[in-house]
Amino acid sequence: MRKFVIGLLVVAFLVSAIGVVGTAAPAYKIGIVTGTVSQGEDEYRGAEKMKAKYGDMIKHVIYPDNFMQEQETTIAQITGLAADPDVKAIVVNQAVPGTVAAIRQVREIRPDIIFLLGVPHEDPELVSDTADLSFETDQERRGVTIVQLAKELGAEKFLHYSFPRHMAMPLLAKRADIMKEEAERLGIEFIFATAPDPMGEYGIPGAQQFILEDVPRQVEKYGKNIALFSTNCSMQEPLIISALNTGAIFPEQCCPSPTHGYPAALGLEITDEMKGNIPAILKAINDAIVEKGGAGRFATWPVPTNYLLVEACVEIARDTIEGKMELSDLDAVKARLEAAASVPMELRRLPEKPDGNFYLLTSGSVVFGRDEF
Amino acid sequence: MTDKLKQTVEHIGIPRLMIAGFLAVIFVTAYITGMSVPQLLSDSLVRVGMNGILVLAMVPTISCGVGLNFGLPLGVLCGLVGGLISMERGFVGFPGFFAAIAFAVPLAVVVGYLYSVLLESVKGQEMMVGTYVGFSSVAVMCIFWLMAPFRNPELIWAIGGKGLRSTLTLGNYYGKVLNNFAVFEIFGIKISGGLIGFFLLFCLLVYLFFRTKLGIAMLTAGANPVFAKSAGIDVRRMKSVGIIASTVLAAIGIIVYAQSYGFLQLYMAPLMMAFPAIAAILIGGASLQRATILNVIIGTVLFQTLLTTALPVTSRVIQGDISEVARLIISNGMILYALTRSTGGK
Amino acid sequence: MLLVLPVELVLIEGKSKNMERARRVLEMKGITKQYFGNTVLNNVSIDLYPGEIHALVGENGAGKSTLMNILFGMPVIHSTGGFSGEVLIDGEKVELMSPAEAMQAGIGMVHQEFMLLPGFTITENIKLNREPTTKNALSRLFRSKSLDYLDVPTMRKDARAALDRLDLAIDEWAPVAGLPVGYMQFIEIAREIDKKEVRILVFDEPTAVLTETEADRLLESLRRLAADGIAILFITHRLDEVMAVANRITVLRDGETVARLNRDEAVVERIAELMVGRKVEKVELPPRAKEPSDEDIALTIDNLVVDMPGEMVRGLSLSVRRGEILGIGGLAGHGKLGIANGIMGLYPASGRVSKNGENIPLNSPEEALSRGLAFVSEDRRGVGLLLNEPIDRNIGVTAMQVQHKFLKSWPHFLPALRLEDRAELRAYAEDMIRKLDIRCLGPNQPVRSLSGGNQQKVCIAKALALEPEILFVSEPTRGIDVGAKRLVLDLLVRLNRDHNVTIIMTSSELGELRKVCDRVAIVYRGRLAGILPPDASDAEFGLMMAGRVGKEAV
Amino acid sequence: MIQSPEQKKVESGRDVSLDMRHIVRTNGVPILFLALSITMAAVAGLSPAFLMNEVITRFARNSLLVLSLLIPVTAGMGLNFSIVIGAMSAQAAAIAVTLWGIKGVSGFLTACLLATPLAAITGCLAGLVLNRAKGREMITSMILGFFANGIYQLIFLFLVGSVIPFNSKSMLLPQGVGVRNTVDLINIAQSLDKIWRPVISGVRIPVVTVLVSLGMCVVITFLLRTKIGQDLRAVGQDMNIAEVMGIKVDKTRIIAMILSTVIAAWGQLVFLQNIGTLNTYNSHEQVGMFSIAALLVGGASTRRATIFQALIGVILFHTLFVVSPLAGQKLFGVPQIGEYFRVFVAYGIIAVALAIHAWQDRQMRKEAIREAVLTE
Repeated sequence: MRKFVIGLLVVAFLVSAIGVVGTAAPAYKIGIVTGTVSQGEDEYRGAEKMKAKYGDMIKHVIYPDNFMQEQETTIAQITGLAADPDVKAIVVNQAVPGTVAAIRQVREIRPDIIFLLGVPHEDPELVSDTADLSFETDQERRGVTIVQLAKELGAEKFLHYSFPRHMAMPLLAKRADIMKEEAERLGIEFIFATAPDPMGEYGIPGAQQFILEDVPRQVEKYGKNIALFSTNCSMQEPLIISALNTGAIFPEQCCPSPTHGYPAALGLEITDEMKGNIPAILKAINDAIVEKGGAGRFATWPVPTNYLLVEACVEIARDTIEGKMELSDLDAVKARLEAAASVPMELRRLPEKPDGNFYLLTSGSVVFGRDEF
Repeated sequence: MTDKLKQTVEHIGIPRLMIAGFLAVIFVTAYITGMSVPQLLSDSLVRVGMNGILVLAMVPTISCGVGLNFGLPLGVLCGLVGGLISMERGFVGFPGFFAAIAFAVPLAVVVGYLYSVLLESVKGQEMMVGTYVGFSSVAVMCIFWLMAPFRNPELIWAIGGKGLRSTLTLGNYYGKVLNNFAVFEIFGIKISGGLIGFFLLFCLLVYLFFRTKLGIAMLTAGANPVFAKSAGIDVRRMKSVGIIASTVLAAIGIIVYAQSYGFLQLYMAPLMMAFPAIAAILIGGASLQRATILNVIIGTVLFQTLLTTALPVTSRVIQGDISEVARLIISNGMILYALTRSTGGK
Repeated sequence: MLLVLPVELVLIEGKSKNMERARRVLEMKGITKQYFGNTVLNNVSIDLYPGEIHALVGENGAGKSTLMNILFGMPVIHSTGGFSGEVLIDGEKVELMSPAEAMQAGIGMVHQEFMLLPGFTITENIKLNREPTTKNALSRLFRSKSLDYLDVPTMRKDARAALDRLDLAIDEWAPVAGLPVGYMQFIEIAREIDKKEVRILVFDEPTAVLTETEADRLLESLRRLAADGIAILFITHRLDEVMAVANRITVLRDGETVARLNRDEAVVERIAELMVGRKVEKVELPPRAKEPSDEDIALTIDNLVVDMPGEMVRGLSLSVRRGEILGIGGLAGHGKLGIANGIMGLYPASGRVSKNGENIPLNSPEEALSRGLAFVSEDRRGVGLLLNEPIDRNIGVTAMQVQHKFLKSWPHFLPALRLEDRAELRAYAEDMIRKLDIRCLGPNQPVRSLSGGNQQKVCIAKALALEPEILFVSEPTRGIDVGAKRLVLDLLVRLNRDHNVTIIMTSSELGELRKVCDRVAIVYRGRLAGILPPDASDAEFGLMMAGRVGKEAV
Repeated sequence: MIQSPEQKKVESGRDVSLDMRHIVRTNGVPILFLALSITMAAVAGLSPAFLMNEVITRFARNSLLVLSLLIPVTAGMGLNFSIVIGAMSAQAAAIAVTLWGIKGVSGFLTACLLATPLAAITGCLAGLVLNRAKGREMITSMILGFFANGIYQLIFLFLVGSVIPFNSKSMLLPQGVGVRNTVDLINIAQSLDKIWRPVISGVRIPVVTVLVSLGMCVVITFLLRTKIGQDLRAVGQDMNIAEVMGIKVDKTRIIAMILSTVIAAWGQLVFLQNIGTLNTYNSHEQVGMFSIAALLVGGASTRRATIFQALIGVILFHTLFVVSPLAGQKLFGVPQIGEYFRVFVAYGIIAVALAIHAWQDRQMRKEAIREAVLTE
């Protein structure tokens, strides 16, 4: 009897839910999926910018902070967007694990939706087969360019921090191998160091603390002309601080962007006129680095990659839906990317899938205390 | 005399002997591979100093009979709020550090009291409920960090210009104030008198507390609630006091941790804060019913030294990084060992 | 209370004569058992006929439980060196090494504490772990009896039959949780008689927790079972019940059989005398300057009600003379232990207690302690001591909490944060160790490692640290060896004489009460049955404990 | 619990005749979450077809995992956080099947066959550990899960490819040791769901998967009606009494753990075939957490849980999970706050449910005492 009453209530609820719902719509919508700011501010703000620009046309949802464990939620968020018949394109940045599964599920009911991914975490070949278009910084190229930049900045050694979970990602593992090769070619000693996994049970603080302790040790051992690099986002702040304190070289973050790591590490003051103003932020970082004696040893890309990727993806999605371009048109894609970035970009396809739309991008670097801001 | 000897052996215990042995192997390896042993020891001491008070926060709850404080994130969050207010107000250096504590402690007292009221109503499930209360309060605070009316331009996000950054640099405020205070060197080992002294000071304070009338009442309530009742002690109140004390220590602990670390970590960072502290005190030989300051010191030293040295040393010797996984297995294995060993507790 | 003997008793008596000729179903011959050198049973024999109710009576510690433990092959017997003597069932010698073997041999036991699962139905409890099952496809496939279905209809049928034998009309599928205590007792019995092989049933104080009507029904069932041919061994304190149902009565005292009576030879007075009677070596107690009298009352208890499970006090009134040692006696379960526990605030209590005319608020240990009352609990290890803490902490902590003793004097305004004065406490503990002759390694020794007698002395020292005017002592000699018993009793007398402490001593051992007390109050069913001088006759004590005399014997 | 006609009669006569107060009191938790779900669904404004689809998919995907918790609760061991061990066994089996390239339903069944002995052995070990931590099973099983996770990582990151032979380059990391972080389970993806999946008014129902879950309900019901089921329940109520009555308590508890772990392993396989990809090092981590949350939302306590509560719990919990991020987003106007709100709800659910149950237990005990005093 009691069970019956509860059962009845559940049914009543589901029926009432049907009654409650009902949506009016513009011509079409684009869904954006990003993490929270604590996972990375760039992509979140990119989505906010698009929301501000296009208003109701954009539906912005979030994947969980501990996306590694909560795949189901990521999938639900993506399929949730696809459930809206007006949604014609979905942008996922970063494309965390679960995205491929979600796309497959959506395809079964909504084959018309196009998926544009930024920074996919899953196997590139798998992603290339599933998504309509993917962007990733060109890890293999960066394997070469970062080491070259380090050399240019005066590095004699190259230190690469990572941990098992990241080295279980084929692209990152491959990049490390390429870096090693390139370093050897340039006569630089390549050092691979293991750090604790920030997704492990002692979390981000444990990983960051390790970096703070380990960098002085390494600098003492190998000397100041050592370039520091880490595959993990949360390690960038301690890495930058340690590099500044010890006088080491920091050629590029894992995800190249002026807003990634630098503002927090430098304790940058964000005044009202600086908000979202990339050139102003770059200049402020430059001033801070120079002031702290890091001139000519720190560099990054002039654009926040994930920030601009969201914008580029949305524009590409719009133009594709409206029939103004083809996703496989590399030049058209590049044009929109450069428009969003307002700096020149290099773009190529994933070598393993020359006929897929998995694009790899690289940008030039700016060196603080050397270039003009 | 033999009794004493037996007692000492029992005090040290097999797990501690094992870890100490493992550490010895690590240091020998470090020496052979040409790593700077004094440097490793200095780093370990910093870790001990920065984590010690968080471990110490376990003592009051164990002593008053509530068990391990899985709700430690509550106190940590109070500490973070205190630390933030101090930054927002622009306090710098030692005043900033003490202002952070001054803001955090009253908050921790209130939160600790409310937490104790909750735990009182879920007697027998304290550890489970504590774990989840800790988790969910972290999520609530995530919303707070995003919405909180902090205006200091050094604290807010770069592009959005609102909400608190996930990592706040303390360098310009009270970063390392303790670490850089009264630093001296013995045999090449750099020791921060400020940091270690502060930790030992708190050990002493807690030790003295358990020698006061109130502290003894709390110990009694934890050791045997019926005895305590018959001695005119209000057992419920003692539990309250113990939980409040633990929360306050956690709040102070995270501020010490943060100043040493150089950052305030917001958002999901406090989620798992309780686990290393719990592992440390259990490794130190505490049980679910009884914990002493000595357990805290031994546990913190062993556990943090293990964490600090195992990774850099082993990654020199073996390619790959089995040490990261080994650490996972050892620390959880220790907690498991403690849970399956301590008898009599219901 | 007057006892009306049922008519059919005569019939049973008639039968008992015939039974003499029947085969004995159980014989225990010459049973002797020692625990660590203490003889607890000495050459005890008992036998049982089918259809007989044999009552086994005796004070606490007379050896009843040990005898039953032997009968049930309890591990505790074999792990402590076994016993001598033999057990025969149906005339054949058996060696029962475990309860399971005893069960197989046809011995059933109705436990004192209920072995019932509250979430199960009556049927499920009756058939617990003896469920009839039926095979199904899976159980055949895996050849596992574990996967057999429960045969619920058969279970219910069996349970119904067992309940019917007890004339219990309750629904056999009702859950046990929420049943009145009396029913639970019957379900325990039903479980035993449902075992087809059971021929001997042991009832261990079955009526202790029952109301009078429930007890009457239980006795009724006992007769019914006996009439079915089951031999019943009935252990109890309540002599009226013995008189009501028993065919034969065996009286144990100090581990020896003191008497075996047939129903027709027995009178309550005689049994009571046999139970408690022992040569009381009357020691001359030191005299006092001024003997206590009713003129000078230290403590007045008026209509005290204490909700202490198993030891309920139901409206007791009593006056305690200043400077006396007042004994409180009575059989287990009648509430003698509840008095001190209630007054000291350990169990919910109501009524009026006043010391020197000043009212003592109940339900607060702190109030009682701070008014000069102290208590040595009967539950030494549970309530009395912090087993893992050292002796000095145990002795000092109560006085420290209640009277701020053993504390440094600073800070004045915040006594809660005053530091413990280790030196003072240590000195006091050492003084106590010397005065009470506590055998230990020093004040630092954890009390867990002390012997029972020395632990008891620590408990007394703890109470003395409070410098009480009135001291409650419950079961001061329980579980300690003979030598230590004397020391503890001497200590109490010395306290009383030298320090003029009024002592209220509760004990199950009437002998020790009579040895040291000025007066002995007997509690029956939660109320005062009467007060006797220590030199009153055994019969008087026995009768009063059995509730057979009215109040105001003194 | 087995019910007889009389029992039902007693119940309906006494307290179930639509006595709303009684219903609210005994089902406080599910009713609270039902109300929460309705409110949030209203706020979130999702399309009903989507909501139904999502809830049914999640029901099919998760109900087996939640059901795996029932037996340990029955045996008095509380909520078994160590079902993650079962999930790990399942993942090992899924990796093996992918390696061997067995496709479709037969691949799924092979994985089940393979996972069963693995889960039985690990479950037995877990039972042995928990027998040494009586009274603290829950927190111990949680830590046991963390510990097992370490062992799992050791095996799949370091031993596979080095000690354990493994001949698929595409699943291994570039350096040849350790499994990649994502494994594409294309062979068994949706193998069960795809068998028959009719669309009824826009809602796709994976009939076979749902039937598997319901089948498990039947199996559990069957188990609880057998002799072993009776033993489990007896041990669950009072270990000491059960021991005195001759039930082998430790053995029974180990059996409970084995059953739970094996069902959890099957549950994880159902989950994985639905998702279609395996997150090698993380898919299992939250299995215990979420399953337990679902069971608690259904009104179960740490001492009592029924099949009905498990099923209702899955529906309510996942409805809440689907609607709460959007509801949070709408309420606060900021997407990421919605996400944190959801996390708060997920963890808060368990804390609140545990608190309500502990409180109810105390109330009941108080009442029992009061009654006992009154009858005196």
